[in-house]
Amino acid sequence: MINPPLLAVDNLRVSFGRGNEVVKGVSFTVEAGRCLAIVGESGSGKSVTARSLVGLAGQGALVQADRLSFEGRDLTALPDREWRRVRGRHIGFVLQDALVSLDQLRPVGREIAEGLQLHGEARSRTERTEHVVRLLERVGVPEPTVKARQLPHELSGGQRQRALIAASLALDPKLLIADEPTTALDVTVQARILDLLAETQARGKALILISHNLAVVSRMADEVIVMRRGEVVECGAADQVFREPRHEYTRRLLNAVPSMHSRGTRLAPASAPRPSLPVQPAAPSYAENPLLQANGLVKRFRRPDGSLHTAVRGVSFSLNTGETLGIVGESGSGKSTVARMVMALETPDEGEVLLNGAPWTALPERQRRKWRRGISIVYQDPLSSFDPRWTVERVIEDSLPKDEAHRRARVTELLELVSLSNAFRIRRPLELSGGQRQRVAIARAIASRPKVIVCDEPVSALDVSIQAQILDLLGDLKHQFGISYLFISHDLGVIHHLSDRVLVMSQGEAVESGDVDDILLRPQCRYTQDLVAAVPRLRFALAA
Amino acid sequence: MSSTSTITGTRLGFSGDFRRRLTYVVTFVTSIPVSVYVAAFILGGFVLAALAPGVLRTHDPFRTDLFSTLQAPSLSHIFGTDQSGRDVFSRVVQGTAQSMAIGVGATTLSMSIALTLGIAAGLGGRMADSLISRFLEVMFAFPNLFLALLFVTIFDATTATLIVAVGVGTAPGYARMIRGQFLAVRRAGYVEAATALGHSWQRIVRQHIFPNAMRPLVVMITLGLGQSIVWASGLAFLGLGVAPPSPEWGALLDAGRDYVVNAWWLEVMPGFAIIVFALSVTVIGQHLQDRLEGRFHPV
Amino acid sequence: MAIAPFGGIAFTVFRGRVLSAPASCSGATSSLVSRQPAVPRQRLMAGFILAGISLAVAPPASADPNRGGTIRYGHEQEPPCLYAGWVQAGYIQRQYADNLVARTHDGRIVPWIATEWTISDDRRTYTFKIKPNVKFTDGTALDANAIVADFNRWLSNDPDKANVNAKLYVGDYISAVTAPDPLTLRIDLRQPYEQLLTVLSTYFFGLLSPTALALGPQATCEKPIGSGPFYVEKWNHGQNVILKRNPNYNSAPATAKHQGPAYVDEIIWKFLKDNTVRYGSLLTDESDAIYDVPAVDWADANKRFTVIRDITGGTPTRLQLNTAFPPFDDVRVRQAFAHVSERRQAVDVAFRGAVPYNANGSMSISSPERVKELDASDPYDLTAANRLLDEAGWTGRTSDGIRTKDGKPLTVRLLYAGGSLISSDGVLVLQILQDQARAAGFNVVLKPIQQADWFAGKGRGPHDYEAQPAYWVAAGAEILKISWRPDHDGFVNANNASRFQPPALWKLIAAADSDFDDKERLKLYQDAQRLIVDNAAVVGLFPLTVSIASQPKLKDVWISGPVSEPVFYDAYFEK
Amino acid sequence: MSVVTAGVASTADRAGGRRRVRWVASRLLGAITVFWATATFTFCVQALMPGNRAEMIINLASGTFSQPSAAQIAAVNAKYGFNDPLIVQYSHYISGLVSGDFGESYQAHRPVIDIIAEQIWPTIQLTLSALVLAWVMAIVLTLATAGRQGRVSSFVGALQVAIAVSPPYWIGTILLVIFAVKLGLFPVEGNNGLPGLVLPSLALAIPLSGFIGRIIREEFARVLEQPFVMSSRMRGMGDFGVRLRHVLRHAVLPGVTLSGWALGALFSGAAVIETVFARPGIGGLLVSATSVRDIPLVTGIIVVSAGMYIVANLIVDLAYPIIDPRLKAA
Repeated sequence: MINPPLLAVDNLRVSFGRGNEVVKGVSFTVEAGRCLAIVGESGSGKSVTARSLVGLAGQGALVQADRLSFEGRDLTALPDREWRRVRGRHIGFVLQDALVSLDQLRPVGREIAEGLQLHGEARSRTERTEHVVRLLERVGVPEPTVKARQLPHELSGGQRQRALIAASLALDPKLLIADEPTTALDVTVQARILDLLAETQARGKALILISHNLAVVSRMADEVIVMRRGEVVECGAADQVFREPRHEYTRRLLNAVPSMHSRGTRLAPASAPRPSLPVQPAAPSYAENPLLQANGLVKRFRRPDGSLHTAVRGVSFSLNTGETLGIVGESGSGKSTVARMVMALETPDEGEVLLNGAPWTALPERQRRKWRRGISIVYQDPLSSFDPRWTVERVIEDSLPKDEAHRRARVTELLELVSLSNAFRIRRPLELSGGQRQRVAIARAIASRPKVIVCDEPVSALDVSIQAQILDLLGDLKHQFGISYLFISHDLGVIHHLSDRVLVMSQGEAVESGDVDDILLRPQCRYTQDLVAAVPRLRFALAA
Repeated sequence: MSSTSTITGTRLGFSGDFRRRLTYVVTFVTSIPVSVYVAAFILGGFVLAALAPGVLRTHDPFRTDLFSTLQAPSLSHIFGTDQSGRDVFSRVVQGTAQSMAIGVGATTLSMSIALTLGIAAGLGGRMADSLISRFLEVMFAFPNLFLALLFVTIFDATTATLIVAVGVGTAPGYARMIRGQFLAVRRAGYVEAATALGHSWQRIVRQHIFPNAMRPLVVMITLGLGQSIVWASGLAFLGLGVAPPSPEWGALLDAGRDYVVNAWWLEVMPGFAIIVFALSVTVIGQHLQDRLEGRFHPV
Repeated sequence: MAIAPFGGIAFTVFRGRVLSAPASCSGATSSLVSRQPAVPRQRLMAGFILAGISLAVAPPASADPNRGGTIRYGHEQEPPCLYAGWVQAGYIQRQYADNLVARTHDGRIVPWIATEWTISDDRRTYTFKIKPNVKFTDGTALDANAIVADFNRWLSNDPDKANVNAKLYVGDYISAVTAPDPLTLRIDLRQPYEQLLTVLSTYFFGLLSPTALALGPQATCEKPIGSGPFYVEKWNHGQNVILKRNPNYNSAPATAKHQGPAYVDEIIWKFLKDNTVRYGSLLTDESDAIYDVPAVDWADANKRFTVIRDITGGTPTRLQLNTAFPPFDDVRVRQAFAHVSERRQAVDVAFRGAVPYNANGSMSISSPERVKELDASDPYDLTAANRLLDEAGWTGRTSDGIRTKDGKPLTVRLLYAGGSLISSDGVLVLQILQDQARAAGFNVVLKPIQQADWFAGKGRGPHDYEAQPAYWVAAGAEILKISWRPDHDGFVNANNASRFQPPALWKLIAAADSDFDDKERLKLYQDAQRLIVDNAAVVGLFPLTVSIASQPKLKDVWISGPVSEPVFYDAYFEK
Repeated sequence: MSVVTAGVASTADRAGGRRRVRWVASRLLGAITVFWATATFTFCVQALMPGNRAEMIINLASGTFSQPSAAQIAAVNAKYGFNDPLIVQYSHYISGLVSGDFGESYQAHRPVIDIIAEQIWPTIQLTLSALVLAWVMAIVLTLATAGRQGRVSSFVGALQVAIAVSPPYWIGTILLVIFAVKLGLFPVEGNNGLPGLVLPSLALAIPLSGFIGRIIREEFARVLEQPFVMSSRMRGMGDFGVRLRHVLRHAVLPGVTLSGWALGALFSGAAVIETVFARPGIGGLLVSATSVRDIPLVTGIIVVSAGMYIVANLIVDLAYPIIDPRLKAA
């Protein structure tokens, strides 16, 4: 060993209170210029592991390790004063969402300068501002002198994340730890940030990347550690782990990633016996008048400062029975507003939506109410869509149409359909996991036997394995009841996996629409091409 | 709190449902902090003093004894005696009924005003909202003191006028809170989801908006009780309280003010009663709020 | 309706020791502070009668008292206007204005601005000689013409000019005030008025510079100009009034202890309404003298400071029983009520010795004409009270012990004015009375009325009360005429709240008023008092007292008649 | 104050400028309506007052009770225009208000505006110093103990709840006795200069600091968990640094909105404290003026205090963007 590894971790254990062990023995080493990725779903302990490397595992955490050294220096029994000298100077840390990871009330420049002040780097104020501007330039922020004086909310998502990275690189630390650095970003912005991190690594920094996104990890990592419930289930060189995963869990994770390849197949192993279902998707029937038709939808909002913002500028599309239309676009493209107009929760300023050929958004609410049973919605965050005081049973029972006969039996049937056991009847939504809540939301949505279900980013907040189960459930329901979906998402993989046709939106306009393979494999318009190019691919084709 | 989970359903073989409810109750009981129990105990004492003063009183609160005036707290007179030999502890106990009547009365009045205004502003249209908000601002600009002085001077000081004076004075604050609560719940996710299900506005208001918006009301009432009593005693302090020889806490404070140098207990004990009452009510209110807000985020 | 003149009597105090009245302080030694001043300086009736029993001769003026220094005086109530009818303004006026004549403690009229005077045989014309070259502090000469100008203003009907109290006293007596020459003043009356000179010595007739008065009520309120030993320099509203020494003061009254300008340079007349703060400022030496020692600190004050006390003449605070309607139309019930509580001890407990007991409800213990043996009238006698009530037919009893007669409970509605007309200690006496009366079966209900409403006469109709505490300040027996004059040709005597007007009583009082033989007049007045007390028309409680406590190093502060005003003219700091 | 977080700030300064003017104009219009409403309400009240005003004025002036002669009553009625029809009196009164003439006090024969002008400064001094003291106490207590487990912080939390409900005059009396009369640390009279201001403002500040403290404490604990605080720790900042530089400013926001309301409540409290400490001030003036039915003075004080309340709220609204710069764009 010519020189000791930059960071060496041997049998790291972290527990909160008696017997609640969150990290059960993790070992790895990190060298300068290399990137180690720690992959796992929520609750796998990957964040706690990262934070214990800088002594911030959390209040009341008990951190033990046989060996925890940085550049040969033992960190296990470091007093807090010493830790403060390490954080920022030797090890930089980047958190997930810059909007909440930067102090909203202080200019971005001062947040970056804070690190300099703490470690006594730049003496005078001018020296500090120069240093900050140089840092912002290095991370690719345009007009750094102007941006330094602005508040976080005045910067774009990408610029904010770059400023956050600049803050962690202020003292040129040898090791940079990034916990989900791009999760909150749009695909195109994510690509640029990943380039920045790769460039930083190329300049000789060691990088530890924490992520639940296998595609991102496969692009960046040299070595990979896969964690599950606090234990390392697999580790090794990135190409080896991705090409021939040794552990069953890793294989299942890789399979669960929806993409064009997984179209028409099941993402998750069928946990419960499913009624016999044709594997092939039923071909959508193109009856002469489509189930749902949107013509020239326009919607304008008045911003708090009085100026007018046009969210949707003339979007038209149609949805036929048994078909899934995917709407994809980045945040701010207006896709959610379209969804709300289709649900008639927002009235369009121009244009209208027809349901079964009849006027829908044009109707007054009183008349429209009795037709609402034909169309329902599934939200991204199901929790806020349930009345906190109600149990699951009451939520579903209340959504049954008035004329439903034997309601109790119908509720049991619906729970079964979304594979939730009877025990869940008396539980409250707050007590359920993210996946279970979404199943209840879906049960409520299908209660009135609707023809159309609008899904507004239903799976983007879920872990990959849970996301896979929900997507399979939606697929099964479509086959069983011939439901048409209007599926809104920013994740191209999900869209490709589930949609028959796709509509690409940008800045409130429909830039391109058509068959899913035509659009996503052979995009014509510039914006779609950039979008498709920016999506990180699993670099190594999965061995059959 | 000894661990009680073992004695629940498992050994006694109750049905699942009952066992579940029993453990739910047991965990519920053990989760309440000790301070809430203490507060509940004290409040119970005050309620007893209000309903049946005879039980707690050691002497006749109105009996003067010219040979034992201004005696320091002792075994025979727990809170000492006042300037005409009356037992201060008995007078505080006797005064509880009147003070609490003022507290409860004022809170009920202010809550009813606040509810009507708050709901009208919260659920009514934009017109109603801006009109009522403007009116509330006028009420806020009025110093509460003036409203109280006004009532008491026109209708001379009785418990009723004090209730009206304090009630009207505190109503605007609660009205604004209720309005905010209704506006927030109106924008909640589950209200929109119910609209999507095709429920009528009346059904949504009945099923979702009212129950969720009214929940923090419980907390407001407990906080209101404490504030009203402090307010009423303030008025008595300015000589606008109820007529002597009433032992209402505010009147006791007013009478004891000049003796504070030589007979501190005349001033300290009634003040102490007011604070302990208001404190116990607030602690219970605070706990209710944590329990309700903590677990359920209405919006 | 004529108001009897004013009066106040001071027990002068030898340095350091209080010649306290017989009332001893009983019960526990620890003291008790009244919420309001022990004696409200509020006069219910405008009439004052000066009665003087001077127990000590004024001490000889010491050799050469040290000049200079500032007296920080803690007064209690701030008047709305420095020149007004209210007695609070009268106290300040005594420092900045002089009067025509002054009145000694024993009731003699002595020279002030008027050096001498003669009264015509038909006693309807008074001629005064005015002290030469006396000037107001604004330079205007104080001669007979200035005095005539003052009188004309006071008696006019213009609300801005009128002196309401002055009009009430002499409005319908004086026919003309003229100045034959600059140093002689003539006053002509429509009919003889024995008390004219006494009235002229009150602060209502303090002489102010006509030129200043002409500036209108606001200027007079803010900065009145008199010729007194001090002049008003500045009024810091809500805080204090600054009075500066008048260097060329040459018109001191005969009652003063020295002549020429005052010793001290300045008085800071502070307004400290709260008892704890006022007495506390004396303790922490932030004040050199304070007004009205709180009852609870009376014993402590007498040990540490020089305390002087002045018991005012006229009638004491007494319960007037409404004889016109049941239950008090029956004399036996009234007498029973008089016996029903230990009033002497109640007063001692409530006031801690600061205020003596006054059994005789018709006459203050400091009035010369009072009947001495009536001081022991109506002692506490529960058995006598019960016997009288049984005789009167009040034999029934309600569940909680209240006597009833043919179904009606024996309820006594006791109406009193909240605010400064009766102090919190006074109200305490009422509460003690209420509790003790219950033992004999009386259900006494205290009904306070706001001070402003009391003045507006609200809630004081003949059917609204059974008992009503009140007092009138006067020099002596002249008050009997005012209190007990019967209603005549439609005019109801509002001062006779007990509606007690047997013809025999008025025969005695009228005869006394017109009888010039002093011995005979005294006998008639005393017979009248006996008649009133025997019929228990009024139940005596406590007289009006004014007390001043000053630091030992501040000498020669005294209380002058007739309104018991504090006088700082002679005061000096012992170096 | 709604906090604006969405969207990139519009660079159209002209729109921003025009909107700020409209915002200030609406506030002023609101203030004027409030002013007018308070004045009208008080006027109607004085018309309702029972009893004959002229008779009351004469009696109160002379400090005695006597039936004044018809001539005297007529003269007073003429002077104050009592026997004009109500509408005339009202229009005269409102036009007077507009021109700053609040009428003349019955008792002191002086323009009400002068009386108030003399005594308003001590009240402003008292309420402002009470507010500042309350804030200092709330911040110091919260900074030291919020967000921490352990007995001290739970004790301080309970203490803040206790003092929030304790009556100010009760605290005032006790402070007076202990620190002024017994220990002599402060002057007994509450009105001579700065030392005289300490105890009265402390008496008002303690309950208010409990109230504000409780609100800041809850917000402080919530903000302590925010990611930007973790980022700062990761840059090497210590616990106290994080609390002072980052968390405090966020925790203070809800308290600031409350300060506008608190000034209104402080005014009522000031009236009682001014009586306890024998301090000059329009609070005590209001109490005494009401007891002697000096209607013009009462009306004047009400309208002025309403004005003070409105100005205070305007200042709080203007101060808010300084603490929370995100609002500047709105």
